[in-house]
Amino acid sequence: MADSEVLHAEHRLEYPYSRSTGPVIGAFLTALRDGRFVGATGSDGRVIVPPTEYDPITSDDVGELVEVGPGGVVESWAWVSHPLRKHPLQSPFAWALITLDGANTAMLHAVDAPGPDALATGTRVTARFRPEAERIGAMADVEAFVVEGGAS
Amino acid sequence: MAERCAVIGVGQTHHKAKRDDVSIAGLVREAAKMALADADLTWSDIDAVVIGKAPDMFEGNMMPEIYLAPALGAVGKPMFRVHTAGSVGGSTALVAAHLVSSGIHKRVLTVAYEKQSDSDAMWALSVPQPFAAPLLAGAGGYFAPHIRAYMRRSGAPDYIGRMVAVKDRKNAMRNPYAHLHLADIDMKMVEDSMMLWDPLRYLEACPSSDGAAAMVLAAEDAVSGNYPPAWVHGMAMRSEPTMFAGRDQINPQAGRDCSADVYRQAGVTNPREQFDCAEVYVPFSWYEPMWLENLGFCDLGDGWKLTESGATAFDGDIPWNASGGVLSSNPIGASGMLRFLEVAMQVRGQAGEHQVDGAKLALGQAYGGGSQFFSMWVVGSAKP
Amino acid sequence: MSAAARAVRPVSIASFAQSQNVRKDDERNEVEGLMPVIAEVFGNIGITKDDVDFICSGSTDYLIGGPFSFVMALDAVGVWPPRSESHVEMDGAWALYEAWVLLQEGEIDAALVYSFGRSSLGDLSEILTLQLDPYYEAPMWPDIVSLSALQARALIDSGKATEADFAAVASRSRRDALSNPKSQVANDIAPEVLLQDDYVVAPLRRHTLPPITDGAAAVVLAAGDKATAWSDRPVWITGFDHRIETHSLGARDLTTSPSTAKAAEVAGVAAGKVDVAEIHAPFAHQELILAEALGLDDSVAINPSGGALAANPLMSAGLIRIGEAAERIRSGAADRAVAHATSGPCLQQNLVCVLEGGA
Amino acid sequence: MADETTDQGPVTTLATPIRLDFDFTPGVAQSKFLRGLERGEFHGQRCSVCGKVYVPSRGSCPTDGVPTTEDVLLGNAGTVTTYCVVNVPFAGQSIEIPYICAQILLDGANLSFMGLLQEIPTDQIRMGMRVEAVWVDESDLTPSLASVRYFRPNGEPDADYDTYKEYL
Repeated sequence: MADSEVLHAEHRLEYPYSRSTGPVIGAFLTALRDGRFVGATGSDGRVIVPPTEYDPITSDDVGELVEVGPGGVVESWAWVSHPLRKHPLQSPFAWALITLDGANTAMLHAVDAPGPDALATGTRVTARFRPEAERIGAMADVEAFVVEGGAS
Repeated sequence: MAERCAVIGVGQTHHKAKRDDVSIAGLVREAAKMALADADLTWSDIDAVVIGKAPDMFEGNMMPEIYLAPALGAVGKPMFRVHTAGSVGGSTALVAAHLVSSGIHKRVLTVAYEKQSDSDAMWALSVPQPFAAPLLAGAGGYFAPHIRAYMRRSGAPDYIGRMVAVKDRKNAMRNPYAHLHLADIDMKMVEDSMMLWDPLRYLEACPSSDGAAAMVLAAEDAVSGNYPPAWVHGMAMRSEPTMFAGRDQINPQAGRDCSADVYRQAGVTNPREQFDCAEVYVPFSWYEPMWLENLGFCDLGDGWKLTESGATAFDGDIPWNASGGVLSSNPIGASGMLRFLEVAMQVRGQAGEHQVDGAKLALGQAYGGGSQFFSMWVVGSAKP
Repeated sequence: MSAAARAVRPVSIASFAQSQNVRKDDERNEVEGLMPVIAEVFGNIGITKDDVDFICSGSTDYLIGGPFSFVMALDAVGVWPPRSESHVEMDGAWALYEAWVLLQEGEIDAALVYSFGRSSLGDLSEILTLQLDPYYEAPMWPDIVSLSALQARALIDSGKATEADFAAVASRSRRDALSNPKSQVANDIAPEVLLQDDYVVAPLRRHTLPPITDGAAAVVLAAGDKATAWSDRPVWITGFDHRIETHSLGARDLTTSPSTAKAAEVAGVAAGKVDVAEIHAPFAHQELILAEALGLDDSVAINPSGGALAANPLMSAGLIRIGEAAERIRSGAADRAVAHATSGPCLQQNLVCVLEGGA
Repeated sequence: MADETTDQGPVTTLATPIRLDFDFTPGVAQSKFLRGLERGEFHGQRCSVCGKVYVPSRGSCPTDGVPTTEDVLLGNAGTVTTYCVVNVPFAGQSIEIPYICAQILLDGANLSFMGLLQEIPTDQIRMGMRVEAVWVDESDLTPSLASVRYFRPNGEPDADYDTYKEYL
């Protein structure tokens, strides 16, 4: 059989997953919807952001939730000059690990900056929330982080 | 050369159609923390973690050991993920047990789960792919023709399936963790339930559940916990091809071989006599008589007679699925481990209201796919 | 550690086979791709499927976009009469670990391990995000290249490495791949030239990324009499361990690999001179992190096969490292080798296998 | 923690739609089968070791693990080995319930496959019934099982149980 006889077709794997959050993730997402951040206290007193039900190292249950952010420090960053179709921003941006003020772990999010020269490890950034009416209780409620005192 | 291995802790969630009160991590931690508490251990006492579940598409979370490592106390430890279709809960326990019996680890935590309400089981089990046959029959439609073939081959009367459906749901009334608690279940209620895939009625099929199961397995010198250990006397897995000419789907060779292997290891020559109870993967009622024959609890063609006689009922001489079984709770990836876990509970004497009096030796069985994957273990209260 | 004190049963990598690594295997399904590899791994040592007591495979459903892809793949072996068989939704290196564990008990003497996957069917930059936290990370679709770039930036910031170091790794790997007939990307380009590449995601330039690869691999493990009967120079596994780290990138030091270091310690890497190391480092900078964690010095030949930068068939690339390391020993080029496999974003999970040549 | 700013109640669920696109190929052997359907023919493949005929073949003999290479053109008729009557609606279903799903063993094949059975009341179907494929119009033939509209009784006497009991 000629090679061209082999069939091909597009296959789309698609499902609208709906996840129950449980109390801790739910509290964080609720806070996001309210335009603020919370973290959870880990077994050694470190504040984990975003919070999980468990300490990311010891796996013990986390303690009380505490308010953190909205400003923070870039721990590492990567400049995306050609965003992919599902990325949160469609113009050039940075992925960054950001330690929010009051937190001891960094969280992943996008930074909207004019260019790679505007960012460095250690740069202070702050969250730019979507308008209240558009917030649904998801990471996307933070449109992006921006450089503190920056032009954007 | 193999070291002795024992179950020293068990835990399971309350199984429900939708556990909308927890995240995926919250669900598995509920079972794992209960197993640790039962073993009187903490996360740091565990050497390695083995998880199992059915297709990742149920939750849309690829290779979930990556996300779940910190949720299950695995940071800095070996973590492993098993996937062998519906038998996975059983084979996950076996992989964990081999880590102990090989002498590599002292205490291993094993967890199986499914949070299928994040998506939809029917969708995730049969994601339509190009060029595949059009979706003709749905999930039960795969098994219903084999049930019909069993009825023809054995001459079983049609009410046998209904008897199993009633028996297992009555048993579930004794199990606080079971998904289905149908207080009024009786033959008429099953007969009146909707005919889904003739000859299979709604109440003769398993539910779709969220849930998790966990066990702590330990070497002989690491035994701890609130109950006596359940010693592993034998373990085996067998697979055969999914479709081949002359395949016997009613009495698969892989199931026969698997039980022969596990019986040899455990010194079992007469399963009905020697076992005090069994937990066997029966997702559709008719699989009880089929597996009674496949597992050698009776002669070929006589499985339905054993069911009809009441031998497999809670007060029978060889209770099957005293927990209520898969017909009462079916968190797919965990369903096999629940069978293995429930027999451990029985021989440890911790099964509460569904405790089979004086259970000392028991068989746990799981199967998957189109009855081509099998895993089994035998546990006992005495050291092997 | 109990593992260090335990007497390890010698198990040999008796045979290894891999498919030609290609950008896209456009014609064959998983079974058709696997069959020649299985036939070769048995044929190398003149045995059949009836000579192995256990079968274990590694793969993931998400590469093909449908559940139970391993079920169909089993038809490439022909498990009749029924066999003791298992599957991990992990790289084949972990399937090999499961088989090795069973062989430790002494009940069985031989096992077939295989893995397969066509990385070309879907978009890996989307697929692999599904490995991430499903609540906080996956919904933002951060791709694997971007996450690896965060790690590379942290490494540069720490002062441990430069972009030139990344280019040197890439240049050497693909030059070495010229002598590997199974490799996908092989060329001889100086690091200075590579540094003129554009950034894909800064600070990662094109050459620091692995190729997208379709491929499959298989190994036969043997113990006892079979190990010596099937090989004039058995390649013994003398140490084996794997470890995982926490998932949260923001709770890890991305410039180190403590899980690799721990696995190397348990496997006993430092107990002797290492001649060759086959390291599963999909991104160039990751080789530097791993070499340090494994405690390898400049005398070690790293990735003579070209490594994952020359061919990165997902779910097989780790198993291939073990096979390639074993082949160096079997050929006499090395006496003691380290093989490594990784899984998860930014080297979250790592496996280390120590191999030694025997009489 | 206190939540004074919203009357929406706490967030308890998160929608995370997932869509992935793939370039799918069924492989060499299945393509031959599907191309056959496009011509209104059933093509199987024979294993050179055990001689069994698989339709469709996925490229290997499942019991021997070797490529199936010999093409076998099969006829239109076969036997119902077993069946069920589908009474349940489910997502993706395109046929009005109740209807019959039958395992059909084509003459000359050694493996049955599931097919839709029509032109017979659901209470008259029998194990062993002889059936034939009804194809879509020639202009509608595609490389897919959708080219087979359904199977229907072909009027031949039922097959003896012994002739198909090996295939249950």
